[in-house]
Amino acid sequence: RADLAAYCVMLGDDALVFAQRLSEWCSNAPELEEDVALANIALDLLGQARMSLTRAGEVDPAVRPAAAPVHVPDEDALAYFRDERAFRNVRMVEQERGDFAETIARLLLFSCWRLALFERLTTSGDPVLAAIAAKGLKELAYHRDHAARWTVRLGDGTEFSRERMRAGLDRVWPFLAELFTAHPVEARLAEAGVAVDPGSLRPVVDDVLDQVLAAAGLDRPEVAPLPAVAGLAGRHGVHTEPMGYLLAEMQHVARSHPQAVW
Amino acid sequence: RADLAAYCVMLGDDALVFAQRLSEWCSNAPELEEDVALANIALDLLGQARMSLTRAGEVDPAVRPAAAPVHVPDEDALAYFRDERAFRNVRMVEQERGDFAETIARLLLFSCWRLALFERLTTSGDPVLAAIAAKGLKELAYHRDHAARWTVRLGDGTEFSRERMRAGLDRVWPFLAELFTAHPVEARLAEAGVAVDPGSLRPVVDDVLDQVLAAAGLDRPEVAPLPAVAGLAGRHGVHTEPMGYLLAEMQHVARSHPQAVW
Amino acid sequence: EDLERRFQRTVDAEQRIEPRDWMPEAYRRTLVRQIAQHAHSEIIGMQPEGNWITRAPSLRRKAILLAKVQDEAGHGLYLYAAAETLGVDREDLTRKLVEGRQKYSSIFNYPTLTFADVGVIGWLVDGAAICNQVPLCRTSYGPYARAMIRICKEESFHQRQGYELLMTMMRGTPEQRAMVQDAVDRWWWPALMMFGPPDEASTNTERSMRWRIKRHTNDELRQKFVDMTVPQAEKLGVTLPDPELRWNPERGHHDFGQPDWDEFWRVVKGDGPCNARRLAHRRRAHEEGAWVREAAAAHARKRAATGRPALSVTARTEGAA
Amino acid sequence: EDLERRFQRTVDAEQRIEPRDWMPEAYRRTLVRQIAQHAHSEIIGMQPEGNWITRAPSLRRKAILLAKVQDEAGHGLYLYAAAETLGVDREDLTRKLVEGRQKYSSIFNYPTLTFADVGVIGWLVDGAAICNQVPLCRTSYGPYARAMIRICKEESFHQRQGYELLMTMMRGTPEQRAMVQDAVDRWWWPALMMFGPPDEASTNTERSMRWRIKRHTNDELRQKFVDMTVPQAEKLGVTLPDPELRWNPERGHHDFGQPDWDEFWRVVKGDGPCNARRLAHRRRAHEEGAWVREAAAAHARKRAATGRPALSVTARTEGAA
Repeated sequence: RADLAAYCVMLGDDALVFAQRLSEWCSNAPELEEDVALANIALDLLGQARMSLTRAGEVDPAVRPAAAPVHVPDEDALAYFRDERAFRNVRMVEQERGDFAETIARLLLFSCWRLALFERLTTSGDPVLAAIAAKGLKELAYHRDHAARWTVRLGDGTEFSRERMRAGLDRVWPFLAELFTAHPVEARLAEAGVAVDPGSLRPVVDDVLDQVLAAAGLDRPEVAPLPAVAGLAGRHGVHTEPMGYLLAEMQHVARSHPQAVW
Repeated sequence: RADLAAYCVMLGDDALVFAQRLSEWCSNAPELEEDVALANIALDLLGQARMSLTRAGEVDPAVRPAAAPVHVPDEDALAYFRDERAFRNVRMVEQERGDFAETIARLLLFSCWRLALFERLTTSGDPVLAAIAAKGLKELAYHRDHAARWTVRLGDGTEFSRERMRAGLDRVWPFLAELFTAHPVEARLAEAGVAVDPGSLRPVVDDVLDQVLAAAGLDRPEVAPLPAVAGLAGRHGVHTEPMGYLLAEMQHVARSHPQAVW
Repeated sequence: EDLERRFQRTVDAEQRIEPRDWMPEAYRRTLVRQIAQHAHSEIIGMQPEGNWITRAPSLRRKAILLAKVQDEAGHGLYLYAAAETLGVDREDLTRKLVEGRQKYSSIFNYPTLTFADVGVIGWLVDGAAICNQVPLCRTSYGPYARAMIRICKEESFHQRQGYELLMTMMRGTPEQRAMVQDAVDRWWWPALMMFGPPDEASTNTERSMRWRIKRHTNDELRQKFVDMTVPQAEKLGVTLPDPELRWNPERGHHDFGQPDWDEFWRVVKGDGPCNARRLAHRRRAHEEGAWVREAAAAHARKRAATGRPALSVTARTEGAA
Repeated sequence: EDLERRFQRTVDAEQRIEPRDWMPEAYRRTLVRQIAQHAHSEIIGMQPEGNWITRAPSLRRKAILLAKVQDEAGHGLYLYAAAETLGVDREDLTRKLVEGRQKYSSIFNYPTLTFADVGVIGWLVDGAAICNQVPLCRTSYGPYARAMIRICKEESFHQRQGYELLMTMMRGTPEQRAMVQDAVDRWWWPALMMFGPPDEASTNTERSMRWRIKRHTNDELRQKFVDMTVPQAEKLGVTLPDPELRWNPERGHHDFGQPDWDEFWRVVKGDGPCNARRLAHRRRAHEEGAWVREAAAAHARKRAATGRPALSVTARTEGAA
């Protein structure tokens, strides 16, 4: 049960942290339609995060951080009262938002991967996880489609946009390998038919990415994966430096008024 | 005594918040000498802030925010456990750092004003305030000199730098009028010979600014002062939107571990 | 002349003017100005509330706030579309906005200082907007009226959510209650200003009413808002910061004080606490997005020229692995 | 030939080589590389600690940290000045750094994840640096040796402050103690790597020792660091994450495990967790500052041409009002 709770936290943190970054676009997007679309995607992910974190708390109350006041629901206890080292998201989602092309590149990689993951999770041995995954499929298909279309538009738009798109892919690609690296918890739960071994998703994701890049007339970036720190990365709570600033902003009000109700 | 404490908080917050913004330059300055210089200035202001906030706590223990754990010294209780609405700094110092020219413009206006203020405060009826002011004189003279020299270099450097310097002054100038607007606490304490009526500093500051601008070959910007909100501005704790983000970053670790000792 | 009479007859009969109908040039211009200003207000209005999305103190509130700000972008889209039926285009209106040549509601030139501001904006600002907008659902110009119907429905939802946030906060800590009262103190007068200057200073009211663009005077709407808000404030447990506010049994309405109209005019003229910030933000977003819009247009042209279909990635994913 | 012998005699006699003295080209090149790398390390080293200045949880710690990072900029300045006595210039060295053509210490390619990292960097990283640097105070090249004397003095001050921060944190909450242990776990092995590869893999050691640039082998220095650090860790109450670490009474030294040398070489070659981030940061700062440096140079030329004195604002201020 501790494993399942930890796994729910991983899935929840990926969505929560990426939703936080995407919501930074609100009122900053290149056109109003895109303000709406990015907010929508952020909302979908936020919803997925809330369900996963709530599930984590249900499965194993010990995941609640000691610092969280008792009246705070599990999802908020986990989101607002954990320190950076206890967050389990992959490092890709915590990076500064960058320009629009970089955001699209990140969304493309992330949603291809998460969609492939959720397709497999619909048959998870944990019925709640399976339900969360089933509900997320349509959302993630839309995210992937949105990112893919923009990748093509920017890749096959102007000279300038092509350059930006290429640079955006270059910046995001080093974080791809981590998505396919199994944490021991994932490995154990995959064995038990509850989680998915992320390594097994690589061919599917690669195939979709190749299709999109081909349509956009872009090459697969040749950049090295971002190394872990002595083998430890996001899933172990070893993050990159932008993460701390993200959490400071996200948690400040909640931490400043721990007894408050919102 | 409540007035004196409030006044010390005002002086302390001006220095604290500006030091926080200036320290953002660390490792980002245009040359190493400037990394050293801006860090030095930030350190001077941080020192002034610590003395003023400590003095505030001495004079009237009621200024300590209720949220601060008892073991935290007054200076940290005030810096880390107050909400935005309780900060009393002028709005000039909380603005995003902007480019180098904008920072120099802000430093020029702020240090001209604060130096003029501290010169008068050396004869304050509060001996501690007078001592803080006396100690600060040399520091502030250096800050002003540094800013003035850069204003001249940028104003009389390249066409590009001249434009940036002009734009920087335009962005900072709207915040100048607030420096000369007396809060009731300042007015009462000035009456009592403890504080300075900031309105009386205007001619001195104007004179110095005119000298510097003349040497830089720049005109005084013609921009309207930034209005208060129904008469309330920084000295009343009515700030601008960048302030909340500054505090989130500054206070997050301290607020996350209220019982910790550092 | 004849056209003009027929137009006025249609309007008087409470029928809608549609885009293909003849309309007086001044009617068209008034509508363009009003709808554009309304659309701009939705877009600029994203900023003060958007300021709290990343810092919202619970995930539920974060989702509500993000959805609300997203709705505002959506409202902007409906309204720009309505304006476009009058022969202007969005790009042009946006340019006029970022160059400061068209206005938006002055309320958004005040800063949001605490999370309570999010609730108070929902309660008071959306509340005032609804008072202004409900009659617009029956305004004489069809596309505008239809846009307003959708918008009003969502706005009252937002208003309820704002009020509910404040209710929750008032049941919280003393600090939270103080936060709510402080936000009410700062937003009350600007909310009253949202109905525009007093009737005797309002120049266009009469003609707009004849054209059924407007149906109530500024002061009528302001009175309605005050009467509606006072009991809500009581239920909430906050004090509205107006010493002159009291029930007048003879009038059957509340008497209340006047906002600072000098401040109102200053803010309208561009001299408010956040005018410069709001416009600079919008301008920056617009300029930073230019290359993206150009790329999308260039790609659309290429696709049209070659007859290529849009990308569809359905392929092996579902079946694979 | 003769020159070379005289040079070696000077060095052997423990006398200093000065900039105007003859020196072998390889000696000059080795020194330039080493001093530049050292200078770059100070400058890049500002980033991992600078990362915590705005978030330091007490004003005292904020001041200490800001002063420390400032000192690092100062060290960079001394060292670039020492390198310049060898006929290179700072601008050129900086270009080589931002283009990735010269190295800096690999330790700075690890992220700082909590405030405890600030303390551990002071204790372990500055501690290791001092072991490396103390012998350099007697290095054969005069300007380098003199720079190192100043630097070492400040570094040991920093090390004491780092250790003191950790001591304070260990007296704090359980979370703080866990934070310290976690930071030690992450920094221990990278700190051991700071002494460079094992002696058998170190190519230049022998010649550098003959020239008295270096005075101890990497492994000697590493041993010294371990022996010095173990009792400090005990006093602090943390565990060093090396199961092989134990006192060997026969050798009179601690035995200890080997760091992951594959990781070491990967990070040296640019493939560490923060290499890209650190270089991008430095490059951005350098590029964003270009217009300022140009302006300063342009102004200096103008002033030189017209003979104008520098600005002095002393005038009416003091006397006035």
